[in-house]
Amino acid sequence: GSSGGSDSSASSSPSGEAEEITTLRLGYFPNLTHAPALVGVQQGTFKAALKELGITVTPTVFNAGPDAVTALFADSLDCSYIGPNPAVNAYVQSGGEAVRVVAGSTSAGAALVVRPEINDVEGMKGKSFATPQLGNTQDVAFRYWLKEQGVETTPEGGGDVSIKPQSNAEGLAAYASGEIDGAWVPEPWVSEYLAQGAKVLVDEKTLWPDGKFVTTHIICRTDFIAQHPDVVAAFLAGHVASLDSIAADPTAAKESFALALSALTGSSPKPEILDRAWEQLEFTADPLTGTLVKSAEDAVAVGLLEQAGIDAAGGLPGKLYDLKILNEVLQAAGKPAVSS
Amino acid sequence: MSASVLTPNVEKPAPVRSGAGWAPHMWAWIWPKALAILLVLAVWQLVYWSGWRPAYVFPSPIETLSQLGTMVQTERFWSAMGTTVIRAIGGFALALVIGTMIGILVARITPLRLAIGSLITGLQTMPSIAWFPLAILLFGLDEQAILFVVVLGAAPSIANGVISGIDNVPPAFTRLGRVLGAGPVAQYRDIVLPAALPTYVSGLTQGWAFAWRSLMAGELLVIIAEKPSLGAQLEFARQFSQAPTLLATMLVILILGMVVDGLFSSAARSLRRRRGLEVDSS
Amino acid sequence: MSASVLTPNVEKPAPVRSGAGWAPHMWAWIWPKALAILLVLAVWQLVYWSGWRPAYVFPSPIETLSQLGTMVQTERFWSAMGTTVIRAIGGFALALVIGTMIGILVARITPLRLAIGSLITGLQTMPSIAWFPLAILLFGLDEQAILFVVVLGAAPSIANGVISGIDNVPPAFTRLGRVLGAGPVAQYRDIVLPAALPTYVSGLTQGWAFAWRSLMAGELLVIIAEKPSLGAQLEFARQFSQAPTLLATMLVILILGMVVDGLFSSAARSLRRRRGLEVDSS
Amino acid sequence: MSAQALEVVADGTALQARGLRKVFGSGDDATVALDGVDLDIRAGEFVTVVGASGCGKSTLLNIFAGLDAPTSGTVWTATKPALMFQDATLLPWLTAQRNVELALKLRGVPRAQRAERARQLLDVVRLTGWEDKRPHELSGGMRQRVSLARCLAQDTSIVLMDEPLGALDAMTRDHLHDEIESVVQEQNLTVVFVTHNMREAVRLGDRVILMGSRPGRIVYETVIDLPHPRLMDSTGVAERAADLTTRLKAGKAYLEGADS
Amino acid sequence: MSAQALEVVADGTALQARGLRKVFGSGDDATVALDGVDLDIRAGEFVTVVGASGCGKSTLLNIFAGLDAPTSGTVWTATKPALMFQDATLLPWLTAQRNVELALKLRGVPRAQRAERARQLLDVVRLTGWEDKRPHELSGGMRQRVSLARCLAQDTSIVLMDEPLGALDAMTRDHLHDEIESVVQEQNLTVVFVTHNMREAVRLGDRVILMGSRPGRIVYETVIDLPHPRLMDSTGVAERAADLTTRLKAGKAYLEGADS
Ligand SMILES: Nc1ncnc2c1ncn2[C@@H]1O[C@H](COP(=O)(O)OP(=O)(O)OP(=O)(O)O)[C@@H](O)[C@H]1O
Ligand SMILES: Nc1ncnc2c1ncn2[C@@H]1O[C@H](COP(=O)(O)OP(=O)(O)OP(=O)(O)O)[C@@H](O)[C@H]1O
Ligand SMILES: [Mg+2]
Ligand SMILES: [Mg+2]
Repeated sequence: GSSGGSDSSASSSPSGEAEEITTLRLGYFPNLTHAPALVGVQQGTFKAALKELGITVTPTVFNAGPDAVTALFADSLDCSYIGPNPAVNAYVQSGGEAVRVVAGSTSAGAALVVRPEINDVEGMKGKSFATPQLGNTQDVAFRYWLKEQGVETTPEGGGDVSIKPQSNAEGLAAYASGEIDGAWVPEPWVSEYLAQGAKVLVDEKTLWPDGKFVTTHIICRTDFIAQHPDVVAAFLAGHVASLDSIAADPTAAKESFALALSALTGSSPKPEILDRAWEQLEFTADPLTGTLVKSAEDAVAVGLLEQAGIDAAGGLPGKLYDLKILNEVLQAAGKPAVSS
Repeated sequence: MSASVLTPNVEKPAPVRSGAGWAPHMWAWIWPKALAILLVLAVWQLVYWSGWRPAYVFPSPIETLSQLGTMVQTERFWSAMGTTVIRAIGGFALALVIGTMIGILVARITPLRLAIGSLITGLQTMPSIAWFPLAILLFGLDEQAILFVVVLGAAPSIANGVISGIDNVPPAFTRLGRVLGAGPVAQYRDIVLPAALPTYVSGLTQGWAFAWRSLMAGELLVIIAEKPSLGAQLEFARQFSQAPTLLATMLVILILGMVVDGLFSSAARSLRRRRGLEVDSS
Repeated sequence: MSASVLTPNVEKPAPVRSGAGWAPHMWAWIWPKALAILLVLAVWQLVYWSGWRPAYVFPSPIETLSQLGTMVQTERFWSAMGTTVIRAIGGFALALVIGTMIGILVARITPLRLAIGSLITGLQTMPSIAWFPLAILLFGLDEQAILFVVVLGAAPSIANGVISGIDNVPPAFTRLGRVLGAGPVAQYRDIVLPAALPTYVSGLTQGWAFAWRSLMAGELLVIIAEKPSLGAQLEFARQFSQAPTLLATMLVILILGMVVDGLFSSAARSLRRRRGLEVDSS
Repeated sequence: MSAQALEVVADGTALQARGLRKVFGSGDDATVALDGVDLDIRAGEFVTVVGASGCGKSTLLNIFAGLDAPTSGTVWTATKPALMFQDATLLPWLTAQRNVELALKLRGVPRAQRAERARQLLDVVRLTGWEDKRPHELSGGMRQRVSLARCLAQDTSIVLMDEPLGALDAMTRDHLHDEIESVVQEQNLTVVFVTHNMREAVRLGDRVILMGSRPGRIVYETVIDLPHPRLMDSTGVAERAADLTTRLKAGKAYLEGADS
Repeated sequence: MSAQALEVVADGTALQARGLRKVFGSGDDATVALDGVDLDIRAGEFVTVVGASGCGKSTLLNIFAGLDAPTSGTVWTATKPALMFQDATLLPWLTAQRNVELALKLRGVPRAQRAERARQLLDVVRLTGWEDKRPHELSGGMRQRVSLARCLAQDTSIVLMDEPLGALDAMTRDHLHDEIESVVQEQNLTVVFVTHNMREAVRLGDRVILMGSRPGRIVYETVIDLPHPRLMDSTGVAERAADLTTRLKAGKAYLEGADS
C-alpha cells in the first residue's frame, strides 16, 4: 500500500488494515467495449466466482469515466472496467498512488470512417472530422496519425484538417446533416457510421503490431488489492470465465449483452449493428501494456498530455500495472501469462 | 330621442356564474391547448414530409407518438417515471425547506446578505456536473448523492425567489407590523412572508425547473439497473442516437413540466384571487 | 421629573448622509464578504488537514488558489473567459428579447396563455442536452447551435418571470389605465410593464442562471476552432480528474455569477428605491 | 370629440342609467351593492352624490366609467367619462408631473405641450414646486391633489369624482371648489361628484342625490337653486345642507350593519 | 403594561417632544417637513391637530410612533403608542376580522379571546356582518373603519390617529365620535388625533393644536373647555371652530406652493 491509499482506507475502515468486506463494488459502463462486464454480471459469472469467499458483487454503472475515478478515489468503488484515458488520468492525478491496472478486457474496435468520396488524407484537407472527446484514445490516435501523415492540427480544432470533438451521438447527427465528413470513433459507432453510408478509411488495427491495442481494461484501488488479494483473484477468475464464455458462445454472449444493456439503458443497438461491431472487437485479459504506453506517448507528442505529470507519477508503465494476481489466475486456468 | 347620441359604455354583460356550466368551461380550457398541439404536430409532419433531414435523425410525429405509445405500455417506463418523479419531489421538498430558510435569513440579516447574497446566484449558475465529485465524496454512490445535486441546483433559485419576494413587500406592511408591536419573528411570520407569498409561489416554478434539470443530470451520476430513470433514459436515447425514443422522452418531460406548472400557477392564481389581485370580470 | 418614566422611542439617530463617507461605506460592504470567504477557506483547510480524503480528490484551498493564480496568468484562460462571457451575454440578450416578448403575449392573450402557458415551464424543465440533436440539425456545428441551446434554456425562465410580474400587478393600476383611455399597447407600455419591472428585474437573475448553465452544457456541444471556453475547461478538468483545476474553474464561475448578481440586484434596488419600496432608514 | 360633445349638449343628456343592479359574489355570500338605480344627467349638469359609507357610491361611478359591468341594467354615456378614484392611485414610478402627463399622453397630446399643461394643472391644485417628487415623497393630501390634476387633464366632457377632496384641509378645499367650478364652467363639463360633506354637496351641486344603503339606491334628489357664487359657510348652503342631512338620516338603514 | 400606564398617569406626562426637526432628502432637493416642534402631552389628554395638507402632521405621528427617526430632537413616550395610518393599510390576505385579530395576537391575547374581542370592536365601528370580507371587498370607508377597530385593539395607553374618520359620512362619523370618546374615557387613553375638520377637532379635543407649513411647526394651541357631551353642530363648537379657522388662515403659508 501507499501513503495515499492507506489514508483513504484508514478513514473508511477504523478496524484496521484487512477490513472484513462482504461485497465487491464493481464499476462499468453500458458500452459495447465493456461487454465482458455486462455479460459476466448478466450470466452470473462473477457471482459464482466470488461465492466461495462469501462475497457478493455490487455492480455500479457509470455514465462517464471521471465519476468512476472519483468513486474509486472516494473509496466508494473497489474495481472498475474503464478506458485507458481515465485510468491514466487517475494514475497521473494521484501521483501514481491510487489505482492499478489488474487485467485487460477489450482490444481494438476503432476506425476512421469518412464519406465515400474521400480516398486519402489529401481528400480530408479543409474538412471537419469528429472524435469522441478531446484527448481520449481515438482523439489522440487520430491526431497522431494525421501528424505522421504530415497534416497539422491543433487541440482547438484548427489546422489543415479540423477536428471537432463531440459526443458520438452528436457526431452521427452532424454527419447525417452534412456538418462533418467523418470521424475516428470506437465501436459500435464505426458500424453506425457505416450504416449511414460512410466507409472505413483507416482501421486502427492496422496501425498496431498484431492488430491489438487496448480499448478497455480493469483497474482496482491500490489498497484494495493489497488488503484483499483473494477477492481480486476471485473476481479476475470470474472475468476470465466471462471472457471464456464470450469466446465459447458469441451468440449467447451477444444476447446476454443486449439484455443487460437494455435493462440498464432501456435501449440497445440494432442487431445488425451489434453483429458487425462485435466482430471488430477482441475480448482478452491481456492489458496490452505496450499499446497504452505508446498511446500516452502519442498524447504527449500531440500536446494533450504533460510529460511532467507522468514523470511525477513514476512514469509509464511505472507502477500502473499489477498483473501478478492475473497471471496466477491465468496459470491456474492453464493459460499463458501476460507481461507488463 | 336622447339615447341616439349616447353609447352604452359596457357592452358585454356581466359574467353569469352558474354551477351548471362545467362543460363549456372545460371546453374553453381545452381548445387552445388542442389547437396548439395540432398546429405543432402539423408543422412537424410537414417538415418531415419535406425531407429536410433523414428520418433516422428527424423522425415523424407519428413515429414518435407510436414510440411513446409503446413506451407507456412497458412497466419499465412507469417505474422510471416513478423513480424520477419521487426523486424530484423529494429533492424539491428538501430544496424548498433549505432554500426558504436561507432566503429568509439572507433577506433579514443585512451582514449575511452582504456576505452570501450574491453567492446564492453564484451557486445557481454552477452546472450540476461540477458538483458530481463532491457529491460522490460526501455521499458515495447513493440516492443521497443525487439528492445533493438536486438540492444544490434548486435551493439557490428558491432562496432567490424568497429574497426577491421579501424585497418587494410594500414597506407600509412592515411599518404596520412595527406599529402593532411585532417582534422579528412575528414580523416575518405574520406580515412579510404572507405578503411575499404570491411572488414566492409564482417563483417556485423556477425552483422546480432547476430541480428537475439538476435531477436529469444527477441521475447519470450512477445508473442502477433495477431503478431505471427518465434522466438515464433521455441520456441513453441520445447516446444511442435513437431519435424517436429521445423525442418521446422529451414529450414526457414536457408533459410532466406542464402538469407541475398547472399546479403552481393555479395555487398562485387562487392566492391572487383571495387578495383581489386577480379580477374575474374585467 | 416627568422624563423619568418616559422612554425615548427612537433610540438610534437618523442616518446622516454625507458625501465624505465613502470609505466606511465600502468597509461595511466588504467585511461580511471577507469574513464569509475567510470562514469558508478556514473550514475547507481544516477538513483538508483532517485527512478526510486524499489530496488528489480533495485539494487544499492553497493548492486550488495557486492553480487559479497560475490559470489567470495564461492567455488561454482569459480567452476562454472572454468567449464564454460573450456567448453568455449574447445568448442572454437574445433570450431576454424573445422571453420578454413571449411573456407579454402569453400574459396578455388568454387563449395563448391557455395554449402554451404551461408549455413554457415544460420547456424550462427540459435539460439542455436534449436539445443538442435539434441544435445540430438546425444550425450545424456552429456558434449558433450554442446560442440556440442557451436561448432555449433562458427564454422560458424570462418569459415566466414576465408573466408572474404581470400577474402580480395591482388591478388598481390597470383599471387606472383603462380610465385614462389607454389602448392595449399603451396599457402595457405605460402601466403594466413599468409596474412589473421590479419583479421582472429580480427575476432576471434566474434567467441568467439558466442561460449560464445551458451555456456550460452547450459549450460541450462543439469545441470550436481556436476558441477555448469555460464550459470546455470545466469538462476537461473533470475528464482528466484534475481536482484543483476543476475547483479553480468552479471558483471562477462562482465569482462571475456573483458579479452578475451584483449588477441585477443593484438595478432592482435602485428601482425599488425610486418607488419608495426600499426604506433607507428603518 | 368636441364635435360629439357639442351634439350632446344640443341633445341634452350626457349620461343615462336604467335599472342598474350590481351584485358582488354569489350565493349566501352575495352583496347587493346597487339595485334599481335610474338616473338621467343633463350635459353640463353638476350632480353631487351623498350617502352612507358602503352604500354603493364608488360602485356606481365604476359602472358609469365602464370599469365594472352591472349585473343587470344599462348605462349610456355621451363620451367615455374621466374618473377620479377614491384613493389617489398614482403610479409610484412616475413623478407628480409625469403622472399628470401620462393622462395627457394617453389622450394623444403632443409631447411638447404636455409638460406645460401638466405644470398648469399642478399649479391649479397648488403643487407648484412639487412636480418632481414621486408619490411616496408626497403627503396624503398632496397625492389626492395630483390625482385631481390628472383627472382634469383627461379633457372629456363627463367627469366622475369619488370623494376628491376628502383628505384636504378646509382652506385648500375652498380653493379647489372655486377652481373646479371655474374649470367646469369654462369647459362645460358634466360632473358626478361623490362627497361625505353635505355642505360641499350643496355648495357645488346643481342637483344633490342622496343614496340609501343595502341595497344602494337613490332615496332622494333635489335641485339646488341657490345663486352662484356660493360659499360653504353661507346660511343658504348651511340650511339646505341641514335639511338634506335630516332627510338622509330619516331614510332608514344609513348605517350598514345597523339592522343586523 | 397597565401598571406602567398608571404610573404615568400619576406622573402626568405621556408624551414629550423636544426640538423635533425632520428633513427628507438632502441637498437642494431636501424637504424640511418639521422644524422646532416642542410638545408635552399629559396622560389622558385628547389632543387634536389641524393643519394644511402637507404641513407635516403624518410625519409628526410617525416620529411619535417610533417609525421614523427625527433628523434632530427627541421624543419620549410612556408606552409604545398605537398608530392608525392615514390610509387603512389592511393586510389583503386577511379578512376584516383577522386583520383586527392580528393586532390582538401581536400583543399576546390568547387565541380563544381574540375572536370575541375582534367581533366586539368591529361592532363598535358598525361592521357586524362584514367580518369575513377581505379588504378588496370592502368600500373605502369600511376599510378605514376596520383600521380604526384594529387601532383600538392595540390596548396601549397612547393612541395616535391620522385622519381616522376622513372617508366617512357625517352620521357614521358622529356615531364614532361618541364611541371613541367613551373608549378613551373608559381606558383613560392619551390621544393625538389629526383631522382636517375643525369642528371635529373642537368636538373631540381637550386641546387643539394648529400647525403651519414649510417647515411644519406648531403655530397656535388652545385648550377647549367646552362642557361634555359636545355636539358637532352646537353653536359652542361652531364658534370655537370658526375662530380657530380664522387663526389658521391668518398664519401664513397654509398652502404649500402658495409662496412660490
Ligand atoms: N369587489 C368587491 N367585491 C365584493 N363586494 C364589494 C366589492 N366592491 C364593493 N363591494 C361591496 O359593495 C358595497 C358598496 O361599496 P362601495 O365601494 O360602492 O361603497 P361606497 O358607497 O363607495 O362607500 P364609501 O363611502 O365607504 O367609499 C359595499 O358593501 C362593499 O362591501
Ligand atoms: N418619505 C418622504 N420623502 C420625502 N418627503 C416626504 C416624505 N414623507 C413626507 N414628505 C414630505 O413631508 C411633508 C409633510 O408630509 P406629511 O405627510 O407629514 O403631511 P401631512 O401634514 O400629513 O399632510 P396631509 O394632510 O396631506 O396628509 C410633505 O411636504 C411631504 O412632501
Ligand atoms: Mg367609495
Ligand atoms: Mg397626512
